[in-house]
Amino acid sequence: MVKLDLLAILVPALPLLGVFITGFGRRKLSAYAAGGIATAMVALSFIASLILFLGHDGQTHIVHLFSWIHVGAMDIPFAFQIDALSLWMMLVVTGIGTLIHLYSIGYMHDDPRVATFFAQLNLFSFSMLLLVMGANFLVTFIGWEGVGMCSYLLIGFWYTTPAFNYAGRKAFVMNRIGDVGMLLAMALMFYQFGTLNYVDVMQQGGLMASGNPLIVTATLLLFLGATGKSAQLPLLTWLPDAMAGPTPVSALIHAATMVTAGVFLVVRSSVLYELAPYTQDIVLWVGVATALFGATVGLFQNDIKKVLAYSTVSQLGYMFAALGTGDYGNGMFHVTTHAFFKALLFLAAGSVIHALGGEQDIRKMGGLKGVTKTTYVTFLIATLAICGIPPLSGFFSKDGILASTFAANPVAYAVLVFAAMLTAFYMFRLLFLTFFGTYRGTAHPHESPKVMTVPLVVLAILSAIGGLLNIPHIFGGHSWLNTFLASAADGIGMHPLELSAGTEWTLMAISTALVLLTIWYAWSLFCKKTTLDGEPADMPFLKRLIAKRWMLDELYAWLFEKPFGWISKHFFSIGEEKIAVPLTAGTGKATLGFGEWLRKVQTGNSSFYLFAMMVGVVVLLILTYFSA
Amino acid sequence: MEHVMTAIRVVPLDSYLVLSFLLFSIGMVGALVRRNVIIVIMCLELMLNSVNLLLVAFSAYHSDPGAQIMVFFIMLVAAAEVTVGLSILVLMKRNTDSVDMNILNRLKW
Amino acid sequence: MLYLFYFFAAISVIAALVVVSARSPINSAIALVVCFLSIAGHYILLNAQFLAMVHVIVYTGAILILMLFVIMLLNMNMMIEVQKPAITKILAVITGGLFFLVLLAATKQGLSTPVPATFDPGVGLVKSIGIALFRDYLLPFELSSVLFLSATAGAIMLAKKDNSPNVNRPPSSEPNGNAA
Amino acid sequence: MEVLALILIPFLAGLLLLIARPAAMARGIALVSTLLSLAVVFWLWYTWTGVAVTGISHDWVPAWGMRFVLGYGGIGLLMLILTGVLFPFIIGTGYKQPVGDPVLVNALLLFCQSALFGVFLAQNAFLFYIFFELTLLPIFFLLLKWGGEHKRAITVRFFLYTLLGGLALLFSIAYVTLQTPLPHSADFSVLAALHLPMHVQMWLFWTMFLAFAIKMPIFPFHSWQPETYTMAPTQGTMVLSAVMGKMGLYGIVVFLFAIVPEGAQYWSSWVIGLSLFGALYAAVIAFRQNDFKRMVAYSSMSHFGLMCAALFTWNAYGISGTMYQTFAHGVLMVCLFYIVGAVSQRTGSNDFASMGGLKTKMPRFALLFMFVVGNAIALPLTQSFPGEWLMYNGLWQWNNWTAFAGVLLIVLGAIYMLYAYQRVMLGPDRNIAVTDADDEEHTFLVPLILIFMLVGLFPNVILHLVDGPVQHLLNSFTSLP
Repeated sequence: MVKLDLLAILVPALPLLGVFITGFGRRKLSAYAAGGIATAMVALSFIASLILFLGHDGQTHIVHLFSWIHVGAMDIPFAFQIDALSLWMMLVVTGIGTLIHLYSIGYMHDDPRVATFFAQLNLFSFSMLLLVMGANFLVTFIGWEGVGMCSYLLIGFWYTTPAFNYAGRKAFVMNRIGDVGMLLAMALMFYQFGTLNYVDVMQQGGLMASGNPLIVTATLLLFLGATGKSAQLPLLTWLPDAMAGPTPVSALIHAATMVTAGVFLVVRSSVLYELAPYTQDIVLWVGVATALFGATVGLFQNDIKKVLAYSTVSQLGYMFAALGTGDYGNGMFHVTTHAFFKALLFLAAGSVIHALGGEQDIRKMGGLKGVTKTTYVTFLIATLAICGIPPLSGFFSKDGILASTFAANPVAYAVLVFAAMLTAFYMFRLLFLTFFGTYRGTAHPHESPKVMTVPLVVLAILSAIGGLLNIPHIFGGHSWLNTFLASAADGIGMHPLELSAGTEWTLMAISTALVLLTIWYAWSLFCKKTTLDGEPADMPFLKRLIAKRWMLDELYAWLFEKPFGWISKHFFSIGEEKIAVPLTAGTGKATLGFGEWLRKVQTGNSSFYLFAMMVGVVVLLILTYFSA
Repeated sequence: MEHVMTAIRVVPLDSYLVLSFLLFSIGMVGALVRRNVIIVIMCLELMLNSVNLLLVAFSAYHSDPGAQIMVFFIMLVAAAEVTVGLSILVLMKRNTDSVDMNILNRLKW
Repeated sequence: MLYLFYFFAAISVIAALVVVSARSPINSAIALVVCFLSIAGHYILLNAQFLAMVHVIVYTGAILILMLFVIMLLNMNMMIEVQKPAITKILAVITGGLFFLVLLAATKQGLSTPVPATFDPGVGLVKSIGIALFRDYLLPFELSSVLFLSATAGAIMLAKKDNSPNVNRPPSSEPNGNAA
Repeated sequence: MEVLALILIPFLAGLLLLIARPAAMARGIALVSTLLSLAVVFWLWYTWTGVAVTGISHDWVPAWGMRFVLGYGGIGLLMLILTGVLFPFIIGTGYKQPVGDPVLVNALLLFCQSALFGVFLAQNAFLFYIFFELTLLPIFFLLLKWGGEHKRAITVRFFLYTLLGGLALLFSIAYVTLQTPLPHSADFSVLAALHLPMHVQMWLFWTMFLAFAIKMPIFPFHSWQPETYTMAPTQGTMVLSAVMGKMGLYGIVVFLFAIVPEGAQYWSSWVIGLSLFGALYAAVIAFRQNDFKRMVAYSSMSHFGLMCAALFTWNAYGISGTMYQTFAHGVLMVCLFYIVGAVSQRTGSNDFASMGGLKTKMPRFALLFMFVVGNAIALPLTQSFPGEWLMYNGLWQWNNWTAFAGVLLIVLGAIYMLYAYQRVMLGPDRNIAVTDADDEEHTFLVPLILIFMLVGLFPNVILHLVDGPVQHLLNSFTSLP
């Protein structure tokens, strides 16, 4: 047990140590030293996680550090929970994290504030590990807020550009709106259960009746938190803007790890969600709608990172749809494969951007497959994976989700398949416009250094073979990941829904055929003759609407920002300047006025004084002798 | 001596109370209504005397010389007060050519 | 005996009223003399012989004479006193009457206070006052002489013609006149 | 004896300053004095056993129940710690951001500290009142002499306004003292045993609450606060917001909850409504301010609104959370106002328009500021988070919707604080001639940051002080008929 405790503490402590080293030494460390230390810390953390993982005995271990908040009946420990779910997330976070740290050494080495960057990246890893390892909601919340803060810092890393700062603020504030739900959910659960430890909450919650309004409220509020962090409708507009940050940040935070925190949270509380069918429906439909939303908006974006951002939104929608159907195993599976291929896509995009000296507009790329070979190949693998081409990893996870959605709700299934076609369309549009055709830019492209391409290759391999983790029965596999995770989440919903083998084969055939069809269409449109989009203003109405993100930003501006500004202005101009300040000033004026009035009594006329005194004596005597 | 005793006690103490209250009130009304400073001073003397009278009456009825000593001191103080008061009056008349009480309200500055 | 009391009482009240209401300060002063003399009569009725003598000497003999001197010195009879408005007078009288009534009412319980049975009629005689004064109250008595001295000095200081330049200035011309 | 020392050390040090007038050593002497007080406070903390301590008890004006009783319970000790910890920093602010004559400023600050210790030590209502008003005097002169624009009008206004509340408090104290059995006593212990009839409690609540509401301030009574904070010299603002505002919260716990518990409970929905509305109102307004200091002033008011609301929820989490938060908020306010002072000292104005893009020139300062912003928006593992979490729990247990309104504050707080950070630090370098944080500023801010990070990690050091008294308070209330 001592070994497990020590390792469990080391896992988050190592990145924290990295924060201190790179943070305090940010003036003295060279770019490579800082990057090397930061990467080493996360790598060590990965090794520790791996040891924990290999030694895992299927039990849930609580590593209790100290009592954090203790008031009255509330005793919230600072504790870690080591079970299959957290172990799996630790592996994903530290594993992908190590690769992205490594990649960042190459990507960021010219930046003057590279050590600060690595400190913040390490701080993110620390927060993310706290998030997944927490043994109660509140410790998770530490990480939850911590990753939000790191996200804010890293989005606005190049702080001299006001738009980036705005994007960072937007991300943080929208996350905070989700946190409102999270905080309220925690307050509710504490009120109901008297504890926030996952084990106890799940045990007590599991005893309650299905559909209990309390559980429904709690799960809905938790889900609000999840929508904020995982960029689901309606709190998703921050994620595309978050692409302002350096590309490794987008890969690590806004694709592979942080945005999946919402999924993690729902899986963590799966016992409660199982008891709230109403919430599950909402989760399903929010997921489906987000998947469709992201996929449609991705169609007409011209910024390479924006396309990937909307793709992330869309893929997160898939994950939530899976959770909505109760298929937590495939949800987590998709988290994993998505982490592989989306991190790869971002890193490859970063490599392209690096190669082109900062250019992000796909209309000014093209023909890069000859120059940046490694990047091209890895990008191609990732694209095939995300489109669900068998036997790459995306195929297994996405197909699992589609199958369980079909079992739960065929309409949702149809929408998701449509979204998968759109995904294939915009991903291949991206691929073709970037790597095929002729070069349309001005800079001189060059392949990235080894330190950047090695992570690409590793991730490409993972994207390709990641499906092996969870091979379903019909291919003769044993759904290893599902089985593994089931030990953590009490087994509920971890097994895929039972469809007949025939139906499954049919579904796979349908989706694969449709995706291939779409790829052919994209090829004919972008590879054969290179169709470029203009500015949104020149587009037909529906296309313009989609390209402008269904006007969601404008809607929010009209719905929230404007009224907020209006209230703020009028609270100040009326509440403060017209009411409150005159009130204080009035106190002063009233005192002065009263004094002015009272000083008339001081006439200086002694007869009057005598008179007043006499009246006083009379009154006093009357009071004394006639009251008793 | 017995004669003196009954003689003193023929008049009830209440009568002295009423008398001195009456004198006091008259003095006070005078101090209120008159504007001539010297008359006001006279009224003050009148009020002092009404109190003196009461003190002496109580002293006689209670056979306590203390009250009479107090009257004695009151007279001393009254004499001193009148001396100073009248010299102020003279000064006032000399400076303002008036003995009107209301002139004195300038003192409030 | 009782009649004598009422007689003196009537004289003192009437004289007091004259003091208050007389037009001329001289008349007021004369009425005050009468009033004080009648009060001296009360003192004799109460067998306070020492006080009666002192009263006549101090008040009638010294204070009132001093006042008359001042009245004549300042030629006050020639001055026409500005009258207060009638409403002030009425108010003053009403308040005074009320004051009187309230005093009476307030002492209602005091009126029935029993008079102690033991009685020493000689308390007001020169001998007993003298003993009390020079044994129990010696210090205040001596101090009062200091008071007198200072009062005399003060009166002289105030009344003597001062030639310093800021004395003849009208008090109203400078709000902070005493600051010099 | 230690309790008397707490009041006397700063007082005598202040006198020493006034008499000896050592212009060069004034700050040093003041700092040593505050550190000495801090040592005494730590000694009290170290020897704290969880039992209320009465240090001194003397008759003073027995007829009026005035007695000279000094002592402290857990909550009082927390306030002493707050005062003790913050004053060295407040004095230390003068090193880098001096205002006027160091002798006089430091003497006034020390007198203020003395009176504040008195407030938190007094165990007699009249004594409390006297110290309560005494704290005003040094601040009054500090503001009047070294304030900013319109200092006379604003200071007098502030003084009158707070005095008005104080008068209502005095009246209430006199009234309740007369209700005690003979011989009258205004000791808290005696007053707390008083069971006033409900109709009396109903109005008495407001006459008492008025004083505390103005002091904090709570929504309709707040209007003195923004302009006073903005106008006051940095040290004055720190004293006002970090410590003096806490007298209001402390007073509510010690007075209102002990003397008029049913009245407080009867009106709690009103107070919570007002406070929460005020908190949201101030947060919304803070967003719009163009003056950095005024923005922080409104943020302080917003925090006070939440604290007051949580206090009236009448459960362990709300009250403990508020008490904990008094400390957190004090540390935060000292940090924030120090930063405001340091930045505006460099740019020559409090106005956001004169700032922007400073991070390029002062990266170290920006990092320190970021830490403070993190605390201000209540990130977990900073000091503010456990307090806010407890307060939200208190509000939730009282009513779900108030909790919702309260939790909105974390969104609004993030909006205005990050916006302010952006307007000060971020954006393109505007070539404003500023220097980075020097060693003095580091010595000032780093310990404070360490304090709030450590307390955020181990909030129990503070919470265990208030836990017992709060439970006692709640028990005594539930045992009422």
